[in-house]
Amino acid sequence: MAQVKPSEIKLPPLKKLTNYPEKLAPGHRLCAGCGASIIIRQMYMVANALGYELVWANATGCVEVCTTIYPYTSWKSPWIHNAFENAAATISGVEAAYKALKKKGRLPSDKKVKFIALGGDGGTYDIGFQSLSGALERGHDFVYVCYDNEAYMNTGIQRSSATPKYANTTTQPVGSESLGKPQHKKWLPEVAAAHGIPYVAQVSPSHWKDLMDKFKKALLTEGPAFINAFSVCPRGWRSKEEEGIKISKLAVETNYWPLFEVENGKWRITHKPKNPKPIEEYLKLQGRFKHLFKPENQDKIRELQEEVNRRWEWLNKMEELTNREG
Amino acid sequence: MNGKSWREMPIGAVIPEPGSSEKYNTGEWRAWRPVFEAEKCVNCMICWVFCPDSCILVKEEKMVGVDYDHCKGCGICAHECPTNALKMKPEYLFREED
Amino acid sequence: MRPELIKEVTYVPYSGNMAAAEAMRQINPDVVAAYPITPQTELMQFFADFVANGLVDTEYIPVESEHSAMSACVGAAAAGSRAMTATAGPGLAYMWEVLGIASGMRLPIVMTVVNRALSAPINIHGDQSDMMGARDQGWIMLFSENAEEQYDNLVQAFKIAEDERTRLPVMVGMDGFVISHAIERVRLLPDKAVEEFVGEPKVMFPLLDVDNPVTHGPVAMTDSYMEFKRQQREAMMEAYKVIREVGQQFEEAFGRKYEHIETYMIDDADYVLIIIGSTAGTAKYVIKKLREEKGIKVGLIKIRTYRPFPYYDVMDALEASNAKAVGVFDRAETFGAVGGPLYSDVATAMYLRGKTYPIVSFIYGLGGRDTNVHHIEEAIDKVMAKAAGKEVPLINYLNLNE
Amino acid sequence: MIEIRWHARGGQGAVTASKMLASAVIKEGKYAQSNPDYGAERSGAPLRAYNRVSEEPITLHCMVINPDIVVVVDPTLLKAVPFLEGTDESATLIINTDKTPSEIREKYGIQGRKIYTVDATKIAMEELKRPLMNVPMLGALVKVLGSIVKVETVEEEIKKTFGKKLSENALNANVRALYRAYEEVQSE
Repeated sequence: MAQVKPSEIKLPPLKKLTNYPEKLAPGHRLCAGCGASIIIRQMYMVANALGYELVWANATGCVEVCTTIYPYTSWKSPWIHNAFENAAATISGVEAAYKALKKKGRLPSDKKVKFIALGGDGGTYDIGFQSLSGALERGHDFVYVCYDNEAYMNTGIQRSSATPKYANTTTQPVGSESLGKPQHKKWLPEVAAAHGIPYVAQVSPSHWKDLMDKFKKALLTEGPAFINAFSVCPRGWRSKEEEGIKISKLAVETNYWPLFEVENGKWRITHKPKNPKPIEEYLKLQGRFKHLFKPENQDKIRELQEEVNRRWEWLNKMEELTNREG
Repeated sequence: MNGKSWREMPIGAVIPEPGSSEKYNTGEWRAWRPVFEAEKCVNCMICWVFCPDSCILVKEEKMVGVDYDHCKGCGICAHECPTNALKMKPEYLFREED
Repeated sequence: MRPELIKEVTYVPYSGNMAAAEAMRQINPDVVAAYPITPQTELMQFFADFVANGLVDTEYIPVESEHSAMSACVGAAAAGSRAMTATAGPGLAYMWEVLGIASGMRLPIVMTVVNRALSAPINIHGDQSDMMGARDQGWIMLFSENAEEQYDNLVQAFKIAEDERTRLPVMVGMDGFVISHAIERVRLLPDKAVEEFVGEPKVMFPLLDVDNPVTHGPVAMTDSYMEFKRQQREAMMEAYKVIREVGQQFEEAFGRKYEHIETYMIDDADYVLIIIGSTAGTAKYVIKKLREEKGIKVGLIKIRTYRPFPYYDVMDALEASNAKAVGVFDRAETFGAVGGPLYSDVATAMYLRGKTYPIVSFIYGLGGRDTNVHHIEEAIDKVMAKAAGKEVPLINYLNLNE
Repeated sequence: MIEIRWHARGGQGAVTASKMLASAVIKEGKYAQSNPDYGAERSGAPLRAYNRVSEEPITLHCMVINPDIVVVVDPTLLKAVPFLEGTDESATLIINTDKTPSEIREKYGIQGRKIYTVDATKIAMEELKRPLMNVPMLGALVKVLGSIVKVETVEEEIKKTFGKKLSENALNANVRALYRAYEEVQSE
């Protein structure tokens, strides 16, 4: 098959995408306004348009728990859940089986297949980190998608290494001696990129064109791809259900959640807000940061702004560095 | 309740029926209902692309309504609709009619 | 096409690891995911060599941990492929969570366990605490006395695992170093004969059948979880039959007998030893010697199938003997319980038949501690004392520095 | 059944020699075991390796405690390790030394036991140009074992074991070392 560059494959307009059947059935029990199912649906829109059947390995977490409560499943694709910490290892096995059965002529279907591992930030940044790193390093042909809602939401808002500094969680709550989580969030896409894999991206469902374009590239990538997706959690963030997309947009427009990709070692920021909004705009819509708006904590907001700036500058430097001529 | 004998259930808790959650009615959860006014709709599909519950009903590339059996009433569709073709109204207004 | 290496029955000088790797080569599994750990490392090196030289068609995944090894096997088996791995001691302990997932999802994975002690203190030597610690994880468990049995048991394992009545994973244990690393005479079967015996994989609900998508591993709430566990018990009870049938088929095909237990000089035995693994072989030597030299009638029951536990077979053998007392040998501790795990199983077997033989419990060989002829003789002395109505401690440690 | 214990230092090839012996015996349709001294194979450190050889199946799976034959590959070990441990007066000793059996008996005050000596170091230095005494000691052992295994079968095992690793010259040197020790081993 002739190699077609991902950039040459255009996704049809939104209207056209509605012609394909929904692969994530309703009736799942994710919270009203959950960001994760929006991400999954947008991914399916891409897979449908490109003619891929997705085979999923889902880490324990909100999506897993809510979409497959026996005897119901919301999935219209092959889907497997193994445990919390091993989605990447599980998909490694599925992908290896695919290769083996293909070689031996025992595949039950000849459809175009892509393997997706899906996990929340708990199953990706923390407990599943070793399994993820192993699978990326081994170079399996799969896409790992993390729906990052910045805490263990399935079990009731416990902090993770994806939780931002000063967020209020149940395991590092705000109190007389505490302002919430004392550490900054781990920069996981950067860590994934350090594996030297062909494709890494950070996305937000609010910027669906960007998300779809990146998922398209991930699907067309041979070898491992990693996507970190901003996943609003109204319950855990103490935000309004209907404001999920608004908050997602603000995360991008404040540079809190930069949209970028690393394609074969070249870093590219895919959306550069002309006038980035101050971080307050993003924080104030979420109850988890409420305590920062007390007058005595104004410096903490400044600190968060500085961290945003630091990462943004770092990304810009990486972009400049990896795209130099010669 | 499941209620089935262990002898009748598929082994290993495999679910061989894809998308069976459609039988589970999450519409019961709704406190607010998105009400669709077709005449205001420009079929931009913004509601469709953002719906977390696959509840925006589209036929032949036209938005035709909301799947109330499953819509949980999060309100994202109404909030994001650029033409106010969807509006959130309290569910009790409709439940009494049922 | 992978080359045919062994065309006729061949006797070779092999270690247990070599024998297990050879069985894996002949089974030619679709996927092998493994992580090296002493004393299993060598086994995976042999297998990796087969992969590197095109002697198998296997997709080999050199994973980053045992946890991922079993996780990948779960994915591969659910996908509809034949998956194998191997581990030892702490590696098996690290897999523990996923062991229960493999059996709970009813995936016919086959694994060699080179039995090794668990930490702490860290120790790499032979000890069955690893498999005994995993005994309630729903796997069929076979134990081998020597390298040849490890080979034969692996050849039988997929037929047991994939049978529609079982659909359970199988682990086959052999003692670390004393079997895994020692060279012994092993009878290898022809490649073709193994291929034919193992047969085509029997697949159920394959994930890779994208035309018929299935969901594997959902949440089961209080209204259905217990039913799935009941199914597993049923499958394990069926496995009792299946293991026996496959053993008979193996005997018909290759002339070596495999039952749930192996008895040795039991019929007229006044004293019966019950042992798992390599030390059963040492006991055979002692039994023969004692009979020849002193006329003491000792017999042996060697446990091959540990899960499902062959209660009936053990009791049939005991009842057919003249047993006045029984010595039960555990190469694992169960702190805070009476005896070791095998002791509990044997005691349960007696209870089921309403027969109580005096039992002396022996804990032996922990962390590779040698159990030689003298120690077995010492144990037999205690069993004889017990039979004579003398007071003997309930739990006795062999070759321990008191 | 004959039980054999090897005393050597890590890197001298005693484990390999023990494996080659077992392989040769098995090749002849008999039974054998070869066990390394697990976990102690540090270069230069004293180690033990074990063999059992028999016309009958062997079921013993324990360490060799009371060897019938003790092979001392490195003469410096005579002072360093208790090489007589577990042996009784019926045991056989095969020692790498430039001394005669009676000199060894006198020097170490050995009661009973049949003593064989062979200057395996000299053979190794002359044939292999390196102090690799495992093959010559294997030659001496094969001679002492008598009918249970033919030296020609051991030669085949040596070729099989080293064939891929060594040049033809080095391989031939090993075979010469095997036969020389087989011939030169002496008893009282």
